[in-house]
Amino acid sequence: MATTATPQPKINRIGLTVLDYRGGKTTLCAGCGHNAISERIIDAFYEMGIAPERVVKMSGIGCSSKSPAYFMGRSHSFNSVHGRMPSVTTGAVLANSKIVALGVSGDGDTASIGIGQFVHLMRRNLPMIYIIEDNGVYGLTKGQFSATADLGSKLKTGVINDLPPIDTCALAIMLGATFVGRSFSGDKKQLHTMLKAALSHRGTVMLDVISPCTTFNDHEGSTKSYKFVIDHEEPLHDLNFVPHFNEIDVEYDAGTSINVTMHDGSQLRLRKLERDYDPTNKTEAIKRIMESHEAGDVLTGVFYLNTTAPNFLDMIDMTDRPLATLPESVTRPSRQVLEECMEELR
Amino acid sequence: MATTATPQPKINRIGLTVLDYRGGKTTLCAGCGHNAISERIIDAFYEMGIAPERVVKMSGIGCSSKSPAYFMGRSHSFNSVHGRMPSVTTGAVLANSKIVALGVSGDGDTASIGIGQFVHLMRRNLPMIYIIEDNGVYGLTKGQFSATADLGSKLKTGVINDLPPIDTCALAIMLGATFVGRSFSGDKKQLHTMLKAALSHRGTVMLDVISPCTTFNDHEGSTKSYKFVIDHEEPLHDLNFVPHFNEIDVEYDAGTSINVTMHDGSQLRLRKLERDYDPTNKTEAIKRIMESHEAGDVLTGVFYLNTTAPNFLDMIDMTDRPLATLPESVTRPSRQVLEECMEELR
Amino acid sequence: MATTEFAVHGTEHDAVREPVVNDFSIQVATVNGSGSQSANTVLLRTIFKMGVPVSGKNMFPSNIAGLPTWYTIRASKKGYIARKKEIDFLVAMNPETAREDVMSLASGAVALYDEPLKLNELRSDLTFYPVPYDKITAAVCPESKLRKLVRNMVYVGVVARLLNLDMAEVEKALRKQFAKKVKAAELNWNAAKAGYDYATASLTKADPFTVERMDKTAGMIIIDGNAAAAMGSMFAGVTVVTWYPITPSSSLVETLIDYMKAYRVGPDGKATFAIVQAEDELAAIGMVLGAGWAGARSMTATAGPGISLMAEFAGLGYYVEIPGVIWDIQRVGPSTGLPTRTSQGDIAFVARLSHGDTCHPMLIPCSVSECFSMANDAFDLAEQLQTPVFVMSDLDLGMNNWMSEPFQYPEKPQNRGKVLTAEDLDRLGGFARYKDVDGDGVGYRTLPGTDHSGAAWFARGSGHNEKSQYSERPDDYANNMDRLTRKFENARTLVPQPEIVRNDSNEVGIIAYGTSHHAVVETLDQLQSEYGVRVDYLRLRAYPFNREVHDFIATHQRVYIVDQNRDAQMHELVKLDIAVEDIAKLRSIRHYNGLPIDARTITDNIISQEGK
Amino acid sequence: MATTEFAVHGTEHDAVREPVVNDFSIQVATVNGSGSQSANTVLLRTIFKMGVPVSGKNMFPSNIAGLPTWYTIRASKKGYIARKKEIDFLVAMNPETAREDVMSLASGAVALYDEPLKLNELRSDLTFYPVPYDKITAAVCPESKLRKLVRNMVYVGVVARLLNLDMAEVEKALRKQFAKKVKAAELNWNAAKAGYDYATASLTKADPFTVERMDKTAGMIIIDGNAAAAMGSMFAGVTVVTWYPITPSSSLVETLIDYMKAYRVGPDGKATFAIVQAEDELAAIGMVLGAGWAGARSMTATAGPGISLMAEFAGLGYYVEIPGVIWDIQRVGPSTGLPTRTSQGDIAFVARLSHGDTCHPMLIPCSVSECFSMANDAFDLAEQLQTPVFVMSDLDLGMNNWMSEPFQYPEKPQNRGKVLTAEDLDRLGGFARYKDVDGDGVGYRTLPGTDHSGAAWFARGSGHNEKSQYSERPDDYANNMDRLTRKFENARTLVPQPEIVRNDSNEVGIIAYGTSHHAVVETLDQLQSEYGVRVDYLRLRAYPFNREVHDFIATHQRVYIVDQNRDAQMHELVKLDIAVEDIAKLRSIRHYNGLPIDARTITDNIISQEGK
Ligand SMILES: Cc1ncc(C[n+]2csc(CCOP(=O)(O)OP(=O)(O)O)c2C)c(N)n1
Ligand SMILES: Cc1ncc(C[n+]2csc(CCOP(=O)(O)OP(=O)(O)O)c2C)c(N)n1
Ligand code: SF4
Ligand code: SF4
Ligand SMILES: [Mg+2]
Ligand SMILES: [Mg+2]
Repeated sequence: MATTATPQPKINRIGLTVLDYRGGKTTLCAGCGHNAISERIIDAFYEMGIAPERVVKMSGIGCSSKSPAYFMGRSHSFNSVHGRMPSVTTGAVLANSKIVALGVSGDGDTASIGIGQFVHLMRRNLPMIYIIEDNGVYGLTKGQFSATADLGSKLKTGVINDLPPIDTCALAIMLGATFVGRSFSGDKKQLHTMLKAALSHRGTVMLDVISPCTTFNDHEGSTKSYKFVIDHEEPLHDLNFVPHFNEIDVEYDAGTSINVTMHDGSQLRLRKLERDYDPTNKTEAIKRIMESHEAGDVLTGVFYLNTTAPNFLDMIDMTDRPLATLPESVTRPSRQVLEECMEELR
Repeated sequence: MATTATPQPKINRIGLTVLDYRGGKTTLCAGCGHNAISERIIDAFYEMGIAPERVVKMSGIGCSSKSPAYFMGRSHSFNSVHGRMPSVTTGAVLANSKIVALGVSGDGDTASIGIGQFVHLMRRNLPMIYIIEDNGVYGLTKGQFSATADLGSKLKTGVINDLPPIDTCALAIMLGATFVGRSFSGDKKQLHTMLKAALSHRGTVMLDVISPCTTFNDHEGSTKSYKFVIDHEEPLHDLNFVPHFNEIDVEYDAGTSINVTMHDGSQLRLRKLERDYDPTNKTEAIKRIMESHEAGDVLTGVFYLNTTAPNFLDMIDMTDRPLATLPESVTRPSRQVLEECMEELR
Repeated sequence: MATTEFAVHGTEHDAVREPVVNDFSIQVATVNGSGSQSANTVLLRTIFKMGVPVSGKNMFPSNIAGLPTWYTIRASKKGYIARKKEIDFLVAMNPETAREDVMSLASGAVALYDEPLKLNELRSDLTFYPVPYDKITAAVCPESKLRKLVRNMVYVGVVARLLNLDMAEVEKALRKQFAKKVKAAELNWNAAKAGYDYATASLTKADPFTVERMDKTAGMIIIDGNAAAAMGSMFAGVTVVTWYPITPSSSLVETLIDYMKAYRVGPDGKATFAIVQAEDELAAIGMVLGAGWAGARSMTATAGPGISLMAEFAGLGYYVEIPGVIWDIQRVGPSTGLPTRTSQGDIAFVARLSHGDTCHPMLIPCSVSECFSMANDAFDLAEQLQTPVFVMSDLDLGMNNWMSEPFQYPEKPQNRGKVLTAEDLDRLGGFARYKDVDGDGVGYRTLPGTDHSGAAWFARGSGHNEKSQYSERPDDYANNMDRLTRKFENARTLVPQPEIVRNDSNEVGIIAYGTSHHAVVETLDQLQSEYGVRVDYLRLRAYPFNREVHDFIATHQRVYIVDQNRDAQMHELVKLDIAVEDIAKLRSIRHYNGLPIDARTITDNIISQEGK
Repeated sequence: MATTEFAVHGTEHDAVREPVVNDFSIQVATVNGSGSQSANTVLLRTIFKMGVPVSGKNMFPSNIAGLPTWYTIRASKKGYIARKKEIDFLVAMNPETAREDVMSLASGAVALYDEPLKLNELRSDLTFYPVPYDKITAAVCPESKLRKLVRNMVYVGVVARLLNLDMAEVEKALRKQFAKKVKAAELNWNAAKAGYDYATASLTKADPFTVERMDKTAGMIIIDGNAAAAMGSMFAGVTVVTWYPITPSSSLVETLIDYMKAYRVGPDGKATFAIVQAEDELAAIGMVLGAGWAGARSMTATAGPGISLMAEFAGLGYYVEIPGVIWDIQRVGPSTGLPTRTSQGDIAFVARLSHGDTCHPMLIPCSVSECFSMANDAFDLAEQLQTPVFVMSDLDLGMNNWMSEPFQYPEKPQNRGKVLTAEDLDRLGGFARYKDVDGDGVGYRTLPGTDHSGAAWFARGSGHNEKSQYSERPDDYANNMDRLTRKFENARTLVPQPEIVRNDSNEVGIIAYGTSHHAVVETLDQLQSEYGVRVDYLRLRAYPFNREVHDFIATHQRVYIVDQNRDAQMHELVKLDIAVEDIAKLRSIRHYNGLPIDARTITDNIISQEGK
């Protein structure tokens, strides 16, 4: 605590400053989209007043997966193996359902080696936030195509991708995730809003964030370059978020906006831009995404939101207390139980 | 060749009898849907006059994956490891692009452990036929739910499935497979027709065939039982197939039918039943499948067909000759080439 | 029949036919899916309840129904419960294998057969008993659909009569078997009685085998190893269980689910555990590590193929130092090997599972009661050492029924290892995750969610310093690796210590582990009674080995190591670990055909190597 | 600096400063992504082209840009190309590590530094040369954006002047480096000249290190091991290549793609190969097996984590008996270990990769020329033995540049193994896939697509008889396993035989493999020249071992086995394989901090174990 007369730093609702949400110095390349995403994460967690001690940062392998070292140093973090962050996170959330799990993955980590665990995580609707820092290439292994690379996208070496991309958002919606959106590391406001809303959701939040790799995929001919995304971004709607602990502000017009009440009482408002869009309709969401591919747009926004589906913890009907710290008196049945079991076997 | 006067057995266009397409005696349970599928495979290959020597039967692990031992004994076969048949098949097809690859998998083999390889196989549109013998459970390990089990489906033990099913057809279409359909082991004509059409396609054919497990998933409460499927099957259209080597017959009405010309010149005819359906429209196909889930129907038929997309062999621009048997003169560059390479490095 | 390695030669039975009491083996040859498992269990329980030591082993195929299956029951007044190589009493229910089943019997054995098959014409040196199953079954079971199942209970009745089993015990066993299915129980009991009556009326006892009441099983239980492991895991306080079905491990978790639902749901109706069927074994172990990292007692169970898929994560667990328990119910070779046959084939692979320099502790139960107790040991050890611990069971132990003394309630409180709470951190003012504060190679950890601003540490592989900060420094790396070596050295004294079964000569010793134990104790007697050779015996219960193992070898001239695998895997691990001057003492005995090892094989092998 | 294990103590440099010609090491300390790799290559090539034996090693971090990186160049008139532990000449370009870099130099060493950093104030026992990089660079490079890159070429010029390098050779090397980028070449050449001129004008040579022309590299090439392996694979006739990117193996396949595109496209413009970037390593090996089964020469390349993921399939390959080549470019431990540092850590794991009883042949190249030739050997062996063959390279060999004699064109035709054609089948009238017709354990196979009604066989794991029919018979299983053992025994004589480098005493021997070789040959000289000890040396080139290895050990009193891993993995494999009476002779030398092993470490270790 500062005792001198210097001006008090700004604090959030749990009394922390934004500095308390910082991490180590980044070792990613200058200009890497992943760094911008780290900044947005810091801001969102700070503004929502999430205690960093309650957060676990989970990742696989890649430049993106290294980034958790560069934000929220007061949170536990697990840099696991390539493509398998979902399972590690599932275990951690089961062990302690009170923690806020934030997974950070790359497009290679998720859509190439990791697509199997991704699919099954989405099906389970495990409460967590899953961010793909999507640059269409393997950054850490120096620029090979990943499975989200668009058809016709070109590598620096001139090689052209001829395999169709996996749209992780369409997939996540189809499979069972309950909060699915796409954003862009360069779209500060949208990403920031989506992250805050994500923190109010209890279920799998899957955010595919286009995050250009300045070193290997930011050139002419790439569809994941800053220039391309800026030129082709098409936001579905304008997003506003009112956290549950703020007074509800006024400017809300039911004619032009949809208001979604999140699990914790926060409000996510989607102001329509071009045409009507109902973010609770799975089939339409997938259709709209597929259309955007055909149009060559980078559609962003919250594609799908379902605040009523049960999440995995609901399904397995588990105690509220963290399993990890249940006392022996709860986890070890009595002698009588053993005797009962023995008798059954005699 | 029979020299006695006994009546000649029927032969196909390459002079083989249906017996030449038989395999070992099945060791699957009586009534298992998989056995019926084996029969349809035998008939289709026989009728299309595919030489069994040109065929490779590929599988993973499971009751379904054992079934290749029970048909076409004159074909090479590879019973590999659980969930990884796609990669083994990819290797085999690359090594010998002249072979006809038939993969047989289970719903566990495909949608649980194998979903990663499934996804990437579909993306590649590798020329092969991929059949899922789909019973919603792991047969060989005695009846646990697989990832295609429907919401609310009940195990014999009373356990209810609360995870959403993976619709392998919707997935395959979204990812890039070019011939996708669903059928039922009990729907003799439809399955037979689809298999013959599949043999005329050059690209990934993905057929999800509901194939009840009489031992572990054929009871009241299961959505993959014979009774349930018979009661809920909703064919998209009536299928007819005219092989390229047959004279084109007449009864074809452009008003009620769609005619698709396959890669080898065969014709697949889809006669509409209820409403119009365009099997070349990806987005509509997925929408229609998702709707059927909501309606609780078992939609069957050819959902999607694309005869123009390049397959994987087209993409990599490989020689027509089987790589496996290219002579050393082709695969080992000359001494001059080595000298050139050396000079470059001096 | 196809489950004995070769036709065995008649020995004892050639002699005068004195009564052979409580010392014989029955083999029921049938096809799987035919419901004979219930009948066989009734036979097993009946003998057990008559106070006679008994064991049962199922040799079943890798399919669901219709392929040859053999079930052997051994009664042994001396308490031998290993597989007996010789079959004394065959119940030939499978027409497909009947010929070979009969042909491979030793002279003097008994064969019960389906009358129309006329197996009696095959040989003249056996005692044959025909049974007209169709006729008997039809009489007691009007519903023809059920006859296939009921048929089996007929042979139970016949065998009961021929072997002098107490029909009251048969009835009890049968009613226990069918529990709440009263109607089925009734039908089956009638069938058993009909078999019994048929035998009474139409068969003349012409063989020496018979059962007499003893009192050697009083208070004992019958259970399979997987169920015992499940129960042990529950009493160990497991909270997170992940799995992917695979024979022969599935029943471990399936039984665990039942137990947990029965005994680990709180008063509020909420589960104090989570059990997840994962999408595959990579996910299963990933979840175990995630949960172990977050502080739960987490486990999974699998078999060889799953172990292979877990390799990368196993290494990560070793380097990040995360507790977790992995049961490997070992079976033969790849998925398309003999997945329903037993083996101890994963020992060497698991010992250093993962690329790079890794090593893992293994616990090796030999009995159902050790399955129970080691479930607890494994969690204590994993949390104490902060590392994945493997429990190496096998199909024979896991899936077969074994009699046992009742299990002991765990007396020691759970050892949750070195975990710092927020209060500890306040007191200490900080911590370094990988610092060897206590000199035992084990650092202190904090759990995610610990409410302290200094609690967090960054979990990653070996690229870190003592404070778990990113480091590529050669010295940080080497120091950390050396600490891990120290930790593993330390594990030697923490793992369950070997059982020294006998140690009173200085000449010949046997070292065995797991299910081989039961054959070895019988071998000890065979060697003594048949050859007058007295041999010592140490049973390994864990890896790494401790000093008692070294001493045992050091104090003997020749030591036979028994492996149920081709490559003498434990023999190799021992060889790598002991003093050089002792290596020459080692001999290897290997058994690897998918069947549980038997005493005769070991005895013969030792005698031949001993040059006797 | 952080890449030496500890500060080395001044030895030779303390003495009178006689000129040290063609015998020193340069270390350039920089950050990755700064473009210094080009500058370092120019330095390396210049020395090489002056006829002086040279080697270069890059110690780089596991990220893309901005972290400390060290590049060492060693010039050695005696031809030593292992890493030299002591640094003689430091080019300190990285302000972040500069202090530590300078502090860890031996007394008498040289440090070139950026003038404003005033590193000269740190110590008085070094020769310091200040270079005002900013000033010099600004003068030759008006475009400020490019200065960061060009700066590196300035030190090349300074070093050239100080070490007496031929600027004509510098220019040639530089222009080769920038090949078609003429403008960049010009700019860089100006920078080099500016550095040279600055040194001429402002620095006074005060150290003894200098280069003089020799003729020891005439006709030789410079290449990294991965490129050599790629080239070798192409000449071996590979047709199917699958991969998943992973350091340090990616460049093997990426180079192979370039070569194949250049030389393996037919006159019709069609590729005579398929290269597939798989979705992961499970798929990569699955494709290799599928292709190998179908008859192609198929391969993949990976590193430790990929090897772990390949475990299940590796076992399947062993049991189904499918050829395939897997390159393991070994690196340090898990993905979050030190993935950009070298190691020989996968030896023990790969030797028996997969659950169950499995064993795999490994080829172990020590040089770029062996990377080339063993690529061919591996295919011949895999097809001959019908089994997956692993080639165990490492990061040091794979990713660093090595000088070499030019590669030899493969003289022997491809050995495609025992494959039956339709004509063979006609002639033979049939075949049994797994019958040991020739007594070498290897059966005959047919390829899918063979136009013969009797060609088909059913590929599955170990659950089959000789005819590849489904079988669970104990005897079928055991017989098959025994044949596989015979086959592996047979492999001993088929794998590349060891190189007996020296064998003229009967006292002390060294056994090493892979990249340790280069340190060991230097150690031989150190032992002789410094201690008067003459030591023999055998270099392993493959596993399983053959009789020469056994004989070498048998004929020596003490044998040191050198491993670049913590757990003495090769030492263990040898120990398990040799005659018991020879085991006591084995000693172990381990090196495991992520840096390539150096001669001094080995020499010191031997001397201390020898008690001298
Ligand atoms: C099993 C395994 N295979 C391969 C690798 C090598 N590898 C490290 S990062 C990476 C790709 C990362 O790509 P992505 O997830 O898109 O992250 P980015 O670096 O682009 O942020 C790969 C293939 C590995 N660490 N482990
Ligand atoms: C790696 C691995 N894990 C688990 C198993 C065990 N296993 C064998 S078959 C099977 C499931 C098969 O289910 P499915 O693919 O639906 O086939 P079905 O038997 O229902 O036809 C499993 C889990 C295995 N063989 N390998
Ligand atoms: S390589 Fe690409 S993804 Fe990796 S840190 Fe650099 S810019 Fe970011
Ligand atoms: S268990 Fe089910 S899937 Fe397997 S063979 Fe029997 S009926 Fe078919
Ligand atoms: Mg990426
Ligand atoms: Mg199934």
